[in-house]
Amino acid sequence: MSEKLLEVQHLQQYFPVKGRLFHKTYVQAVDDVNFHIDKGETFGLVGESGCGKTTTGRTILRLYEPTGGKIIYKGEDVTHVDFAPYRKKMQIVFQDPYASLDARMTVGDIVGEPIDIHKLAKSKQERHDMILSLLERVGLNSEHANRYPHEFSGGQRQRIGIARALAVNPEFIVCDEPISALDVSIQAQIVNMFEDLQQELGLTYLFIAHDLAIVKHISNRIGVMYLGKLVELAGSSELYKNPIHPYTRSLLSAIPIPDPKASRAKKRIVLEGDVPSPVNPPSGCRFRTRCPYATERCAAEVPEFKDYGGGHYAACHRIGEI
Amino acid sequence: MNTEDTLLDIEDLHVSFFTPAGEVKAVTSVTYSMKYGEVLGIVGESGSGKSVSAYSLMGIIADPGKIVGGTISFNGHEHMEKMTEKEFRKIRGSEISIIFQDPMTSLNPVYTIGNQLIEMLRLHTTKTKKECWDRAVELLHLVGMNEPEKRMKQYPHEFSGGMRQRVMIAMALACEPKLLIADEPTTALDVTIQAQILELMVELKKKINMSVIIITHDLGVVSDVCDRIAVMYAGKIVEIGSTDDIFYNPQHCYTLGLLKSIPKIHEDEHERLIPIEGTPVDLLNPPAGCPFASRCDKCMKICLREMPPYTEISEGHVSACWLIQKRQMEEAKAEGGKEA
Amino acid sequence: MKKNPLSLQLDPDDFLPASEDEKKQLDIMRESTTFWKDALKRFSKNKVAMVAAVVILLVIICAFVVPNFYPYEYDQQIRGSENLWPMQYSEEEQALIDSGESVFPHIFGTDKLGRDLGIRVLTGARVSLLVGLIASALVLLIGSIYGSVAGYFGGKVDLIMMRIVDIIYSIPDILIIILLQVTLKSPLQALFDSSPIFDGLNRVGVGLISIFITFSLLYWVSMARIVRSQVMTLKEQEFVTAAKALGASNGRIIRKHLLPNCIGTLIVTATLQIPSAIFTEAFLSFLGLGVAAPMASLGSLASDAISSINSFPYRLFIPAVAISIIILAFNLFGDGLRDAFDPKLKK
Amino acid sequence: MAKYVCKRVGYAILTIFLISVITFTVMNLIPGGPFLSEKAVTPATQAALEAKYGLDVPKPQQYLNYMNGLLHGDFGESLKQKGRTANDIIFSTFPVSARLGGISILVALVAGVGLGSVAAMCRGKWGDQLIMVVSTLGIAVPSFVVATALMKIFGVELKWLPTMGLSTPLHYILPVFTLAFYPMAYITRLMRSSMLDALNQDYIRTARAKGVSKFKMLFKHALRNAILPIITYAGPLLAFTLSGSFVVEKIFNIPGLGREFINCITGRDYPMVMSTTIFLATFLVLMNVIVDILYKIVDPRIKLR
Amino acid sequence: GGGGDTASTPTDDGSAAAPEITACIGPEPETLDPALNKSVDGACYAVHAFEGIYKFDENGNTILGQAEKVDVSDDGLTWDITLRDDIKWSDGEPVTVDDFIYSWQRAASPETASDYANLFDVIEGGADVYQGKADPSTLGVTKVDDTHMTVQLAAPCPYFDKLLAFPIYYPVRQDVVEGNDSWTQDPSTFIGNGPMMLTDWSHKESITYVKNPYYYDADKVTDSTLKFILLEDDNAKLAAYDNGELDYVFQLPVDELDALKEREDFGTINEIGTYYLAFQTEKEPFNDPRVRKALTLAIDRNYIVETVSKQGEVPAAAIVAEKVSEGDTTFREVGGDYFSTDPADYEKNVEEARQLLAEAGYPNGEGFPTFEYTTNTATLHLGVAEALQNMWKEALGIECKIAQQEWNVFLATRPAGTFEVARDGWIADYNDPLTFLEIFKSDNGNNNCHWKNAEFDALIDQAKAEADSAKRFEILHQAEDLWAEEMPGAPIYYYADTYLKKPNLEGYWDSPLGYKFFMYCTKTAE
Ligand SMILES: Nc1ncnc2c1ncn2[C@@H]1O[C@H](COP(=O)(O)OP(=O)(O)OP(=O)(O)O)[C@@H](O)[C@H]1O
Ligand SMILES: Nc1ncnc2c1ncn2[C@@H]1O[C@H](COP(=O)(O)OP(=O)(O)OP(=O)(O)O)[C@@H](O)[C@H]1O
Ligand SMILES: [Mg+2]
Ligand SMILES: [Mg+2]
Repeated sequence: MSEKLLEVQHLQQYFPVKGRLFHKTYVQAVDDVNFHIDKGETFGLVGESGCGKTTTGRTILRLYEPTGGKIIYKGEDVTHVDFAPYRKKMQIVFQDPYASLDARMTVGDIVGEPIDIHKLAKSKQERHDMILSLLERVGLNSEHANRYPHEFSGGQRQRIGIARALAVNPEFIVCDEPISALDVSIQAQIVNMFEDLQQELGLTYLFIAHDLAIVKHISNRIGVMYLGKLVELAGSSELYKNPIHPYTRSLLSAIPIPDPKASRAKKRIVLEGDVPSPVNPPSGCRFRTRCPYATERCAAEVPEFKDYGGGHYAACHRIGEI
Repeated sequence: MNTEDTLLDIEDLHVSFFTPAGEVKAVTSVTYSMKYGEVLGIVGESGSGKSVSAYSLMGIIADPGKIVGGTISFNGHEHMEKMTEKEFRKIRGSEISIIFQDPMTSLNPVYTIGNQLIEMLRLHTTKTKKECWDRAVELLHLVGMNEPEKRMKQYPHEFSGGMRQRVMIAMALACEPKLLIADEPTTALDVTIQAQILELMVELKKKINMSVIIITHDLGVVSDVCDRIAVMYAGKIVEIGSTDDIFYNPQHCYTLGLLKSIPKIHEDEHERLIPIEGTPVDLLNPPAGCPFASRCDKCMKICLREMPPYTEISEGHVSACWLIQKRQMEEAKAEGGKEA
Repeated sequence: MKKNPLSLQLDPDDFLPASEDEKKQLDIMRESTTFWKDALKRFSKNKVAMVAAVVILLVIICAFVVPNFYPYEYDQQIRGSENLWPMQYSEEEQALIDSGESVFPHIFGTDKLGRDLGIRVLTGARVSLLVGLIASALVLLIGSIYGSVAGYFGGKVDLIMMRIVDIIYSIPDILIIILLQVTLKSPLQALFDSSPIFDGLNRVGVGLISIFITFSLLYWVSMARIVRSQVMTLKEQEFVTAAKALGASNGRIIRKHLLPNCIGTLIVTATLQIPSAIFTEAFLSFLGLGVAAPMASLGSLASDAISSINSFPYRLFIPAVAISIIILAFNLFGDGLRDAFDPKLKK
Repeated sequence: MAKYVCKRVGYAILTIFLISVITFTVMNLIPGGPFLSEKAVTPATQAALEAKYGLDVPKPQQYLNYMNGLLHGDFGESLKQKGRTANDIIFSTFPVSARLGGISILVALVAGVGLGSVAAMCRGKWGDQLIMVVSTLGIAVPSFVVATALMKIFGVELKWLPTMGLSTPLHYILPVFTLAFYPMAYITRLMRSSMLDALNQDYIRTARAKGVSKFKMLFKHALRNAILPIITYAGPLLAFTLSGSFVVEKIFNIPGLGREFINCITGRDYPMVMSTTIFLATFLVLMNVIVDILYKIVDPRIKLR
Repeated sequence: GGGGDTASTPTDDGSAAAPEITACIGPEPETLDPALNKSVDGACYAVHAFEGIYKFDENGNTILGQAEKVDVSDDGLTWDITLRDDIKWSDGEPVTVDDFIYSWQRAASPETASDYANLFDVIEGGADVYQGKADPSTLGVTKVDDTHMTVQLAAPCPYFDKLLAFPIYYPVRQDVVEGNDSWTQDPSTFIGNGPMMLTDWSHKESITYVKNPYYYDADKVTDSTLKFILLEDDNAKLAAYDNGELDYVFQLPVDELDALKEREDFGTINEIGTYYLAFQTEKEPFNDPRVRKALTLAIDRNYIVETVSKQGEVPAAAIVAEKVSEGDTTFREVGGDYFSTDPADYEKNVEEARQLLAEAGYPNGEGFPTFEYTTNTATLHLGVAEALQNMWKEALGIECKIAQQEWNVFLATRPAGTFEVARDGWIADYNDPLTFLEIFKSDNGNNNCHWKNAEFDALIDQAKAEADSAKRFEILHQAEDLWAEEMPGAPIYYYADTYLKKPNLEGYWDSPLGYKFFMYCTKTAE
């Protein structure tokens, strides 16, 4: 196996929320998450909205100060060090391309901002050239540099966001639902671009999405999160073919298939109820309140996240039984 | 067309937005009709006029927008396009209801769920406050909300997205409308909740026998709930037909491209996706020809110049693409050649 | 659905594949405009705002250029011409006119000391404009920096900074103004006289400078509050997180991202600040902090004229109208700017 | 909530303490004194007066004495209005100002919110433009001009309305109008812009789709969402207006706190300066707390922190 | 009323029939306590509610008030006073000599801290008392019996009768005053011996008086309720008057005067007071009498009076005001002007001024430093300042800047001497030249010019000790001559004030000290 680029150990991110009188409570956005990403691979992270995917991604980039656990980058513990130098190596692409671009800056300035911050260009001319080559790389042209984000379509905006992330020559990019806000007809363009860039530049991705189909397509390995915890982790086709956690199963079954016959034939596992609040998650296994197979043990004990062979991890008490 | 079981008939509808920058032709020449109890899916990319065409049925097009041509008749109301606001108000909510795309923002954040549900009931029924309350609780129960009594007193922000969308559905169903428009009812929700909502809608539709228009750009969503599907591109319906027609016999290049660009989750080997290249057209200056021409890999010279005519491929399956013409021409030629 | 009968006049050539170039031609984006050009274009389409801009230009010309060519001086007391109504001539002047000489009319009449009100309104407008604009600019500057720092950092910093705002808000401003009036003037004068560096400031006048100092000390607080609340919502936005992810410093984020995004609010609040600056100046002059008599401002002309409203209503009316025009113009101009700068209003 | 209120009150007390210290310092720094008049007082009289009012002790001691009295509910004795205590003056003038100010704010709020909403509703039409011009005028014309002009027109020329005092409801009309004009104009502008925002929201579309009438849409659905900036503005405004306006009280001869406040400063009536300042500061801080709580009531999403 | 009304008290009877009289003579007074009063309007309220040994008649002369008889010894040092026997307080208690003695001792005592306590220095021991050097009981007043007392003066004082008509010499009631600082606040403790009595004091709104039924001359006193409206704003006053809400209004907006002068209901009060400029005589270049004189002569007083102040003031060419009497004539009549204020002579004055300035070393104003003219912020004073600024510039070629100061700052500035030229003025406390001249004594607290002249001081002391009236006036004239020689201040005009009075209000009069008398007014239906 190739070398580990990034590893998170027992990552924990609690956000304080004010509770009742003199009583501090926390949103347990990410709790005890463990995984690693190899150099050059794409690691997919899926899960329902609010399960902590974004938080995981941002905590890795130290946009939130982790409340527990370790982030190890290239063997170095970067959990508490000055992160400034790592900003050149680790970058992020955001979910909503419009919101993440400052509406009052030109595309040139947006892409040029990291160059200015890290003083990567020695002259104005060099900066200009760098910006143009970046725009070209993501399929935009030089004429676009003087425009403002609102003049672009969604797909183009996402390209701008990617160009900005590439400006610092990063090794690792967190893609936080980079295609969710895009039109179906454009999604494929962007996904292809991510793949092309990875090949050209040898990038490593943490690819976050809730659309399993896309994640499966792009990722080497996939982690499934539920309510702040990683519940299953496996190679992408392994996960699709052989999901062992009940949540993963229902997730997979819920994907709408654009094929009337197949979808008519398919049996959906429709989960009951809604995701519980991360402020006071259920005891034991967090999924038990919606799990059709939950037992008393699930309420009492937190299931261990362990390897069920071939790097297929899962956290469930009833694997094998169901 | 059989008028008796026709619920809705839209003929050559044009809607424009008169913005400072110019006229945005959001909907051009849309024609379709619906039967009682039918589920119609409208798919198409963002900005293609799906919502606007549906909103015009309710007279709720946002401000600079106007219906500039065509006729709409619905459930015995002729010429809806000429209705006054007051007349429309009676129909809205009672005969046509709508569920909006974003459940997060579509509920008024400062009023309780109960308040908003009851308001709907009081507007269109003569029930007393108490009766309305009971009915509202019943509705919440119907859409699968637990502890509906308690929920009535809560505010939207205390609900998750799926719950809010269910409230929206309850509100839309409150007066048992003839037609329910669901404008991207699941786009903002994640897959498991989406599955719940779709299941719920199909179930309820059967229960009270209403017609539904589902607007989405997700082909997966329409594939299992719709009877018929209309594909829109740049303000026009480029193809319309039964679900099977669209999925198994697509005629328009855009429909084709759409179907192709979706990753095949079943397939094992890693295949490169086939995107539709290019960017959507600008409705401020729509091209003279087929709006999809610039992105179409089978684009022909005529496509750039002239809008293709609608051609019926089979019963109820109509499409507008020059390729059909070309094929028919070639077929005719071949036949002619044979004859000759 | 209607279907078109297949037309038989179709040319097979039309069905040849189109070349890439032909396709590209359709793909032209709208003409390239920059943000500023675009804003300017939108602004120029806004008729009301354009009229306001022209009015402002005229007012500026009237206030800064016309007085140089005006036949009267603002402090010129013409004996015998006291208390003339607009366009009225005194007996002496009438005699001169009768004898064939030309006398420049007192367009707005004269005041009790025989000073031409026309030129006084013009020079008054100059003072008021200077005060209105510079004081608003100072308030804008200080308020927005203070407010954005408090709003951005939040927590303890915010708490302390906002308590300071509360204090400034609550301490009676007259007390501070009196204190400033007695402490500021002579040291400032001494400072300005001490070195030629301050020549420019000296020309503006100690009075005006002390007004600006007063504004910088006292009147920025509401601006700070507004900016703070705006920044508090802005800082949660994704593009700020994006800048952080790029490693941008806090200062850079405030400068490059937060403040430019408040521009609409800033413009509107600043234009609303202009009238209050103009009137506060009159109030400050009354307390002895401000332009020294016989120089006047529109505010002080108006408040002085109150005492003669029965006999000489035009003395109140004229400066009040002048103020209203200026303020109306600036507000409409500001509204126009706000709309023009708001990319979301583009469609 | 209780914790929140405790915390706010704690900071309020601290703020007020600082305000009192600064006011005391500045007040003593500025030239002039309570016993100065155009006719010089003899040193003996000066000394006697100072002794009488406790001004003969060192300044810090004076401050402590004053604060000590304050803690016992004693605001001190006026140096200028012989034989009256600050308590007496404040509590006899404040209700007058508060009543007048309260009515004015009410008028300003109702008119401003109404006009602003209507303007937003017919954005770009002539109604909107008319309202905007009137409201800009409201901002452009200072209250002393409004007051004098009103008095001249309705009092002297037409003789329709009385011009001094507040003895009958009729007496309220001119001062209320004067006081309400500026805030009304300001609220109109604020309301219009926040109403425009609110009217663009999705839930308004939902309301329309329900078949809600225009009136209900505007005043039930949009208003409550659009009112927050107005509440923010109205908090300090309420504090300032209820505590009286010098100009209006002087012109219409109303025995309110606003006049006292200015007069005690120009007269260097030290205990009165301290008392009115502390009173107003408390009032202001209180208003801000109330505003924050109102926020929560109007918009249930807001969490008090 | 009919025959059956006999049971009702005179006040009830009166107020029911007579229309209310409303007048505005000033804003809220600081106090109604006659001993503490320091303003003219306050004195007006006092003359209605109290009465001293003497009072003023319509002609401004002093006549006996509470006293029946006053005998002055030949040396002018002993005043023998016999009170009337029908004088009562407004609650019906008799007024006694004890009341007077108590009141004077109280007023003179530093404890009371009256601003005018120095008016007691004419009485023997008075100076020591108000300076806190002696007990109030040492004041030279002795009770002979209940209606009879003698006053021992420190020096002859020909104007003592005028002092006795001054509010600080009015009696107050020991039982309500002592230990009760707020006795003036409540009509039930505000007990006076004057023609009227207080029924209501609504702060900042109005002070209401009705006839005091126990007043010895009550028959003549008006039956109307007298309501003093406490208005502050000039325009509001005028509006209220024109609106019919006031019958009398004092002090009118200066800028409206041109129009108001034409009206029939317009009146002027020429007061004993002088508006002058104080030169800071310790500062360059104002330490030079020639400069001071030059600046004084360059002022066109007629212009100021006619176009700026407009109230009917008289241009002043000396410090002692025009109306100060000297026996049967006036002090001014005898002393004459020190320069001409005839408009025709202005050019001549200017010529002289230029010469003086040249002599002082500033020919054509060259080299004369730009100086500051300090004034408080008020329309009138600013107008005067602007006119002066222009005159000095045009006539003498010297520049001055106008510095406006907040009132209280200004009050502190002048005695501190931190100015160059400041506006100043003096209204007589009593009708005698001394009241004007005394302020220029070196050690006087009101010597805002900071002018020190031993010769002048000596003359004033001499005049104070002089018993012979003729000689005394001569000394005072000498003192004024000396003053004019040195010109520490520049007289501008003698004060006048204006009022409007409804024609149907009859029986009103005022005195040159500015006192306004309404107690004998009647208001007829219009
Ligand atoms: N700054 C924050 N303060 C408090 N709570 C937060 C914060 N950021 C996120 N959370 C909470 O943490 C939980 C996880 O949020 P997160 O954004 O990571 O979810 P997600 O999986 O990315 O969801 P989505 O698919 O909607 O993007 C949520 O309940 C959210 O409300
Ligand atoms: N208020 C408006 N003013 C101007 N143009 C508008 C307005 N609303 C919609 N449009 C334009 O009308 C066109 C059709 O919009 P519509 O909302 O129907 O698209 P849609 O197909 O529903 O897209 P989506 O999938 O994003 O909801 C778009 O090009 C849009 O720009
Ligand atoms: Mg997320
Ligand atoms: Mg839509």
